[in-house]
Amino acid sequence: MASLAEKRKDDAEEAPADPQARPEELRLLEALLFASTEPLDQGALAKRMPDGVDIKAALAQLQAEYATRGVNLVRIANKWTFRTAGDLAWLMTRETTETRRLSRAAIEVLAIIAYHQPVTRAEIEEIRGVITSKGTLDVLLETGWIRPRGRRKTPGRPLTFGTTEAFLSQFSLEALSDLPGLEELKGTGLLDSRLPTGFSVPTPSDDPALREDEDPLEIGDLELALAPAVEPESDDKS
Amino acid sequence: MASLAEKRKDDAEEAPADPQARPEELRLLEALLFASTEPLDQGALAKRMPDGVDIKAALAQLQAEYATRGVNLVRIANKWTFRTAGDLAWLMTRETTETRRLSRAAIEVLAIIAYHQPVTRAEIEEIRGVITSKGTLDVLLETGWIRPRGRRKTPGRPLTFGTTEAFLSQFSLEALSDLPGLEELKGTGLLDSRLPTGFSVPTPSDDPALREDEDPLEIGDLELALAPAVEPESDDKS
Amino acid sequence: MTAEILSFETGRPAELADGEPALVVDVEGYEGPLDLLLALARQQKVDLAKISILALADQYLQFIEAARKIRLELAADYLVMAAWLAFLKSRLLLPEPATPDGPSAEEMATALANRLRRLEAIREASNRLMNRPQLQRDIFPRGDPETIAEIRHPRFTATLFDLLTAYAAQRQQRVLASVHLAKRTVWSLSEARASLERLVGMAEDWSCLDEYLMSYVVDPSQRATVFASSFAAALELVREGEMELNQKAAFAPLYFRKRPPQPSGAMSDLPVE
Repeated sequence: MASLAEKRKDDAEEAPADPQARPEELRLLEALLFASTEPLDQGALAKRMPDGVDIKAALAQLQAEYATRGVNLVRIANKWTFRTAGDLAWLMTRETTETRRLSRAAIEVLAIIAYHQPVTRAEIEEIRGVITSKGTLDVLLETGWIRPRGRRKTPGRPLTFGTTEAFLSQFSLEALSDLPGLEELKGTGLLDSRLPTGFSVPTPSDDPALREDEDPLEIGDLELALAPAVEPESDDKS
Repeated sequence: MASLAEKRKDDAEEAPADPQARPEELRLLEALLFASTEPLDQGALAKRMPDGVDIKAALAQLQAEYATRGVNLVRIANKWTFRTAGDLAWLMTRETTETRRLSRAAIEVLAIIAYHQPVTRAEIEEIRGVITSKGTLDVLLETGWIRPRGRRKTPGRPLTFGTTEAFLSQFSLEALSDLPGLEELKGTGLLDSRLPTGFSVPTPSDDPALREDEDPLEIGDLELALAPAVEPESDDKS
Repeated sequence: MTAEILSFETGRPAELADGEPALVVDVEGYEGPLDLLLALARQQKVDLAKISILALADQYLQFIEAARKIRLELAADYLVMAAWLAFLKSRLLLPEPATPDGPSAEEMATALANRLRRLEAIREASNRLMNRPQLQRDIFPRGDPETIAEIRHPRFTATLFDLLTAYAAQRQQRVLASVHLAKRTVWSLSEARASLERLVGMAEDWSCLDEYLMSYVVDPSQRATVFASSFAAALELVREGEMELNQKAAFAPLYFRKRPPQPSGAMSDLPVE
C-alpha cells in the first residue's frame, strides 16, 4: 500500500495537469463506478457522494465524456457501470473465458421468457409446440438470467418466469423495452391477445411487481425451480 | 456482428463528440487495461494491439489524460493498471456501525473492573475464579469503556485497569460512586441478603491519580494492551 | 422430452443456415412438429401470412409417411399433429357445414399459420438477442475491481442492569461456591472408617463418639455429614467385630471402644440381639 501511495505521488509529479481542474464530483463518480463490481444505482451513488451534488447531471456528463473512449459508461436497469466499448469486441475476444453455449432450445425458451414475461412453462410450450425439458429450464436458471417470479392464478397455479437484471446486463439492454425487434413484434400483433392461442401479454415486463393474475412465490418455490434434474447423474454437471 | 455495428452507431449518435478526435490506440489501451484481471506489461499490451502502435507513447499519453481523474493509470512493477486515485481512498471505504452485545464474560469482567479498579488481570481472575481470555479484555478495550491506567508495583508489574468517561456515559452514571453499594445491591435483590458477614463490595473510584501501589504506564503499554488477540475465536467463549 | 432429441435425416431449415451456428448446439433434427412445419413452410419461400396451409399439411403428411416407411420411430407429438392436419385438410377440402360448431376450417388454418408466424418471430428475436453485444464475450466489465473496504464500527450494547446483575451474580457465586466446595467434603464411608479405625486404635476404653467426632471436625457445618458417615462406619466396624458400641438410651451419647481380644470360645455371647 505504501508503495502505491508513493507511486501516486510520482504520477502526480509526472502529470503536469492540475487535479483540481476537473469537477471533483466527476472524479468521485469515476472512482466509485470503476471500483465497483456491480452496477450502481443513483441512490447508492448519492449515498457515497458529498451532499448537494447533482448526481444525474454528473452521470450524464461522465457518460458523454466516456462515450468516445474505449470504456463507456452504460446504464442497465437504471444502474450505472463502466463497460468496454461494444465496437472493440474484436480486440477483447482473447479476454473471453469460455462463454456458456446455450442449446437452441434454451435460447428459444430464453427469448420467449424475455418477450412474453411473465410466462408459464405451459405457455412456453404452447409457443414452441413442444415439451420443455427440465434440463433446459435448469440451464437457464443457472445462468441467472431468468427467475421464477410468481404463480399464475389459474388451476394448478403454475410458476411464472421472467428475466433478471443479469439478463439485461448480459445483453447490454438498458431496459426490457430495448429488446431487439420488440416494436416490430408488437406491430405484427404476435405478442397480442388477438391471437387465437390466447396470449394475453401485449408488452413484456420484468417489473418485479406481480401482475393481477399472479400470486407471490411460496416458500420453497425457488428451491423447487432450481432443484437439480431428477437424474442424480446430472447433479454434477457444469 | 451486424447488430454490433449498429450498436456502435447508436452510441456514436448519442455522443456529440467525434470518436475520431481521439487516437484509436488510446481507446484500445483503455479497453484492454480496464478489462484485464491483472496489471499488464508493455509486451502483453503490444501483443494485443495493432502493429505499428507506439505503446510507450500511448501509455504516457493515457497516463497524463487520467492523472486528473478519479481513476489513474498507474505502473506497478513495470505493469500497467487502472486504480482509483489515491486521494480518494476514503471514498473506497464504507463505514458501518453494527450493534454488538457484549458476551457474558465481558460484562462480568467489566463489572469487576468497575467496582474493583484499579485491578489487574490476575485480580479479576481471582474474583471470578476463571481465566480471562485475552479476547474478552480486547473487546472491552475496543468498547472504550476500560483503559489500562498503570502498572501494579508487584513482581511482574501487571497492568492495572480502570473505567473511562465513556463508561460513565454508556451507563448513565454521573460518577463512579453512583454505582450501587452492598446495601443497595441487597435492597434490589441482586445480592442475597444472607451473604456471610465478611462479604463486602468495594466503594469504587475512577480517580485517575495513581494509587500508591501503582506505577505510571510506560511508552508502548497502550499498544500492548490493544494488540489483537492471538486467537480471535476465543472472543465469545464462556 | 423425446421431441427435443428427435432427429430427422432431412434438409435443415433455410433460416438456420445463416443463423449463429456457434450458439446452436441442436442443429440436427427438429424441435417438435411446429418446428418441422415451420421448416417445411420455409421451403415454400412465401410469406407465412400467405402460406397455403393445405399444401403445408400435404407436405407434412408426406414427410410423416416417408419417415414411417423407413420405420423411424416418431414421437407421439408428430403423429398427433399429422392426425390433426389430416383432419384440417379434409375440413378445408369439404364445403363448410351450414351451422358450424366450433371454429371454421379457415379459422383453424389461420390459427396454425399464426402459430407458425409467432414461432418464427420469436426465433428471429432470439437470433437478434444473441447477436447483441454480450457481456464477457463482446464487452467487459472492470477486470480487476477494487474492493470497497468495509470499516465496521461496532456499537456495543450493555445496560447498567446487565452490569450489576453480572457483578452481583459472580460475587455471590464465589461466596456460594465455597459453601459448595464444603458440601462436597462429604465423608465417604471408607474415609470415615479409616478415621474411626485410627480413633479406635487409641480408644481402649469406652469413649464418647461425639467427642471424637467433634475434636476431629473443624467446621461445624460438616458435623452432620461427619456424624452420619461415622455412625454408618461404626456399625460396619461393629459388624466386623472390630469395635463395640454402647448407648444408654435413645439420643443418649454413643460410646464405643475397641473390641477387647476375646477368648476363642466366647465368640457367641457377643452380639446382644
